[in-house]
Amino acid sequence: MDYTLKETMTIMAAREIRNGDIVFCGTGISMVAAMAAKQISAPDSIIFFETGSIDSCLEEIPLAVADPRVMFGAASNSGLLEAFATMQNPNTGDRVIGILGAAQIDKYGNLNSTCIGNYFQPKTRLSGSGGSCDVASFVSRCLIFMQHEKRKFPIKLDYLTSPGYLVGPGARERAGLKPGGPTAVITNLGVMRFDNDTKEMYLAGYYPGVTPQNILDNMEFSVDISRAIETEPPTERELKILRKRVDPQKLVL
Amino acid sequence: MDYTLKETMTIMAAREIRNGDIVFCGTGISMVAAMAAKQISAPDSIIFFETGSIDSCLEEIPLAVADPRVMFGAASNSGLLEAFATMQNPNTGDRVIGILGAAQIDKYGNLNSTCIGNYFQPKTRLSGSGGSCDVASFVSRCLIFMQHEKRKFPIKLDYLTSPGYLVGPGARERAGLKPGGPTAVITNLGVMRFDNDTKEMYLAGYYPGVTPQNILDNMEFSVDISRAIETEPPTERELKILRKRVDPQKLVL
Amino acid sequence: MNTAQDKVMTLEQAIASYVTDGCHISIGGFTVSRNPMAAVYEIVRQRKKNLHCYAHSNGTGVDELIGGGCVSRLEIAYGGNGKAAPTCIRFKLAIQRGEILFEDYSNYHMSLRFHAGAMGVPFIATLSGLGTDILNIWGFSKEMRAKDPKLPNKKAEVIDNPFGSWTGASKVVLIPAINPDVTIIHVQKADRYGTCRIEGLNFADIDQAKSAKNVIVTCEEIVDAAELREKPEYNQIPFIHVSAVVHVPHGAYPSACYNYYDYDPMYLRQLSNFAKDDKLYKEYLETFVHGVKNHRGLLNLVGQEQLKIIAADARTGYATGLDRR
Amino acid sequence: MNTAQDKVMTLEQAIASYVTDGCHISIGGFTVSRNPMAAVYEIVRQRKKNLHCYAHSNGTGVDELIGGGCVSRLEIAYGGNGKAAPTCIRFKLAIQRGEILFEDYSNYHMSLRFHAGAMGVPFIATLSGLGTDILNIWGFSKEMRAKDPKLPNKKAEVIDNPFGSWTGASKVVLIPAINPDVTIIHVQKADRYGTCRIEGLNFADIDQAKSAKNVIVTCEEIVDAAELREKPEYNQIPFIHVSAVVHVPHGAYPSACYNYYDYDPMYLRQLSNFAKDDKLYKEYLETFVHGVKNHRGLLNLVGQEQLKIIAADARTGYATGLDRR
Repeated sequence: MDYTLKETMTIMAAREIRNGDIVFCGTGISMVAAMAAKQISAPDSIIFFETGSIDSCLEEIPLAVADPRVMFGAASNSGLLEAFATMQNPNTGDRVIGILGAAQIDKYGNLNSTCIGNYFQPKTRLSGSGGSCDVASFVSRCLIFMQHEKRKFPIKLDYLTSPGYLVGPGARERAGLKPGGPTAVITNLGVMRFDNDTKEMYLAGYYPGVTPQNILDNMEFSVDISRAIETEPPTERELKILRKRVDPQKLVL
Repeated sequence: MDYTLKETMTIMAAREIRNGDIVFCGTGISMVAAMAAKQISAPDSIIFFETGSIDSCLEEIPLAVADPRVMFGAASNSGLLEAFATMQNPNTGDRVIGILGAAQIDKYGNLNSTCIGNYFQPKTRLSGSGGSCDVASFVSRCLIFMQHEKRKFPIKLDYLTSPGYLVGPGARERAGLKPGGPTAVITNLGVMRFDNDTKEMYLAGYYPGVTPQNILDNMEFSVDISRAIETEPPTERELKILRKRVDPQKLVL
Repeated sequence: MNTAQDKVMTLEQAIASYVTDGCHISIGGFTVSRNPMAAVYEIVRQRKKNLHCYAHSNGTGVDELIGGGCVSRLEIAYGGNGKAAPTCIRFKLAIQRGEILFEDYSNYHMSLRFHAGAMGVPFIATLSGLGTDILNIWGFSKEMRAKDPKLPNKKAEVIDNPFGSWTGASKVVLIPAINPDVTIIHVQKADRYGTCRIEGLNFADIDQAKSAKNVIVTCEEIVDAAELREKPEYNQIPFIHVSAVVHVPHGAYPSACYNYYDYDPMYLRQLSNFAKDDKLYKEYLETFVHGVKNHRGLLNLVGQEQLKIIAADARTGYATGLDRR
Repeated sequence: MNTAQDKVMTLEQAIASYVTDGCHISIGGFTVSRNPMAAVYEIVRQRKKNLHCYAHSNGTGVDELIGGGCVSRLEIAYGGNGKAAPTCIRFKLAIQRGEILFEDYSNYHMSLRFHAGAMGVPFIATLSGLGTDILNIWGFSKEMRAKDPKLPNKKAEVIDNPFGSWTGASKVVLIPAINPDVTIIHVQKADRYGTCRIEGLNFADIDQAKSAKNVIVTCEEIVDAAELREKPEYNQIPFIHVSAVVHVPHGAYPSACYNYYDYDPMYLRQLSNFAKDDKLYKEYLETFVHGVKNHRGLLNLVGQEQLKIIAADARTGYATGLDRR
């Protein structure tokens, strides 16, 4: 069965979601990944949006976190204040897994979604944090979607919008952040994780047909590839659910 | 037309309420005074409770601020957080007039509703602040109901629960409180106000049949009586509304 | 585990599981309304001890917990309960007799403390209480606080406004968050997973629930999740915060439950009379609390006729014309 | 005057009265939902200038205000708008060209800032942003802040937790309150006095309204106060906060209004195409905004047929099966 890279990325992310997780969703592929996980392997995961909707009944794919589609059939509709508190809250926050994207990521998993170039006279102005900085600050597990391109994996971010492990081991704690930090970076070429001790990114998996060297060629900084294995490709069942039940209109995929 | 002291007190307070005021109400006589004002002279005043009810439709007298009677027909039912924020809020807070009671009041209008005697081994433990400290801290105008007895007008409070003018001119500002402070103290004998410059209590009015000396005899500290005049007794119209429309069951009066 | 599992259990189970001796507890409601009385009486019945109780103005519920001998430490804003008890009687006696440790705050302070706990921050700012003994006099000493990791190290802290005179404030009071071990609330409607819909005022129930490690919800009705999900904006507490759901009709009695029943002025008046006398109060507890198996038993003693008298009118949500003198 | 007076007026009047050149403004809604677009277009039409705009993720509304030349200063968390504009185009261009002063926060920061403003405190605490450039890099300089009494003296302040390690926090971020001169929200239902009922998500509308000096409410329907008062717990904003009520059916168009209509993917896509080109965008403004008398005029250009396509389905609250590619 043929599949696209976007489908692979979606399924790689969906596999990280466990039953019982409260899944913080952004727009686009992160939403599709969360919806796929719920249909495939984590039926009791709870999709939740920064706009205040908890466990929505997603009959159609929302194209924004404020899309009226997230309001239908939810357990509760409130607002931003309640949504972010759910993540900062000591009891519920620990159960949240965030899914984020960015324009740049560094080796410690810090993200830039604010600007390329100088902040005041940027070459490209991006959308900004939205809830990204908040999620990255609060939750104990985070998945990050990236496109593997050199400029997107720079040695130094143009702007640090959302905290990963900051400057390495112990840095989150020294800054006053909650423990946590990114769990996995899912790209169009493979899956990267972070070393328990050094907090540096390493290559955990590469997709069939991709080599670790392909991946290194698409990053400014270098990462350990010694632990990398070929990832299990999307199964027929996963793909079928994704295509038939999650995004039949191909709005995202 | 005959009337009771409680009726006089209620009407004295009601006369202080202006059209457009947002009236913070406690239980008992303060609630009746606010209801009377709305019926008599300030139809567009808004009765509001610390429990979160705004502009309730009070078909029966509530006997507590959480009485289900305050929930009926309101413009909005929320909770404590929203209610107190309405008073701390710079835009709405200035339009709130609070009505409070206490076990003790000093010459600067500070209130004690916590204990008689030592805090840790009190002779009499009272209910405590409730929202009284909050109201007294936030709002620009406050009416206080008291019974005129020596021990209730002491030189020094056993416990300062709710701030009046603290230790005198400028003290609220120095403490960091919002400007404001008590407007009038309405007792079973007369009405006291606070001097603009000294912030000390003075006798503004005494009820028909009461002399300023009667009043002084019922206070530990002394107040200026030079500005005191006899108050206008309750009118027939005021009493009729009070009896027929506000408290026909005589639950409070 | 607070996922979308069925959390319905008996009140006995819920109290036995989540209310442990010495735990930090808060209960919902306000004076005469929506106190989780069935749960309170079950706590007394199970003879729980040394509870550390957080209250704003929790009326009869807190007073019965104190009277029942369950409370050793109390943080409170208001110990009064309407006409029947301008000052709650067992609360008053317990303090006058030195039987419990206590700490005073204001109602806004307590609401903000739950709010900070629900938000996951150590404190929240207010301008309430500056210059008062609420800030000056600490019921729990610095030493006691230093020794107990479940207490903040300070009752409150006054700081200069770090933003100059922004919003006109020169100083602000910071008050510490509360995160109870367990919060118990009584609501009109809940589904089996714990999503709640509160009718009428919510008081501080929402933040009390969200700030707690475990939440027990007692409710008048268990309804289909699908029914609540037709209007998600009216469900104030989503199931992710809830540990146990218990179906207890009249579970707030003798306090009121808006749209279901009024408070019972007769019961509350009698209770106040009993509470004033140690012997009578002991007998009352033995008859009405320990003497019955559960809340149904207490309601049977009260009688159907009395429950009919306090039944809520459909238009107003309370018992219109109820004799409350 | 925010008493219980009749506050219904025309949109022209409301904008002329409460949105003044240079004023500090916030608008409700979030990306594709419930932006007060009719009010936004009226502001552009009245050629208001130098607005200081506070936004979390206010999508099309803020982008059109910027594109319309009304904004000189912007505090914002997110300038994106769903599929049609992952980064809002006029926002992006204005910053890249140095046309506006701007300051970045996160969505929670902005929500908390309105919350603090509504509560009347100078700041509120969070753990969000520690170690990031959101705290390190200030868009508005210390000097600019010192000179302008309508700005807090600092973007944010990091302090050690004054309560030791209470709630596990060693440090906290304090972020300053916002009190806009005017907030404009679009709601489903309001009464003539300003009491509002929002259906679906409320986003940050409630605190945005309560923190503001003046509030303009545009609404799909003006309903009897008595109707709203049947369920006061569902009315999130009581009339005491509101200055003006304006009846504008489809007042959120082209953004969505839950239970009434969906966002218009076609309009938003076209708008994005126009926005990318200065000349096309100018023509667009001249036709769709300045070229019409009011929102009805814009809706006429769009046509009844298109409005029918985006009409909300009664069960789901949105236009099921709408072509959104």
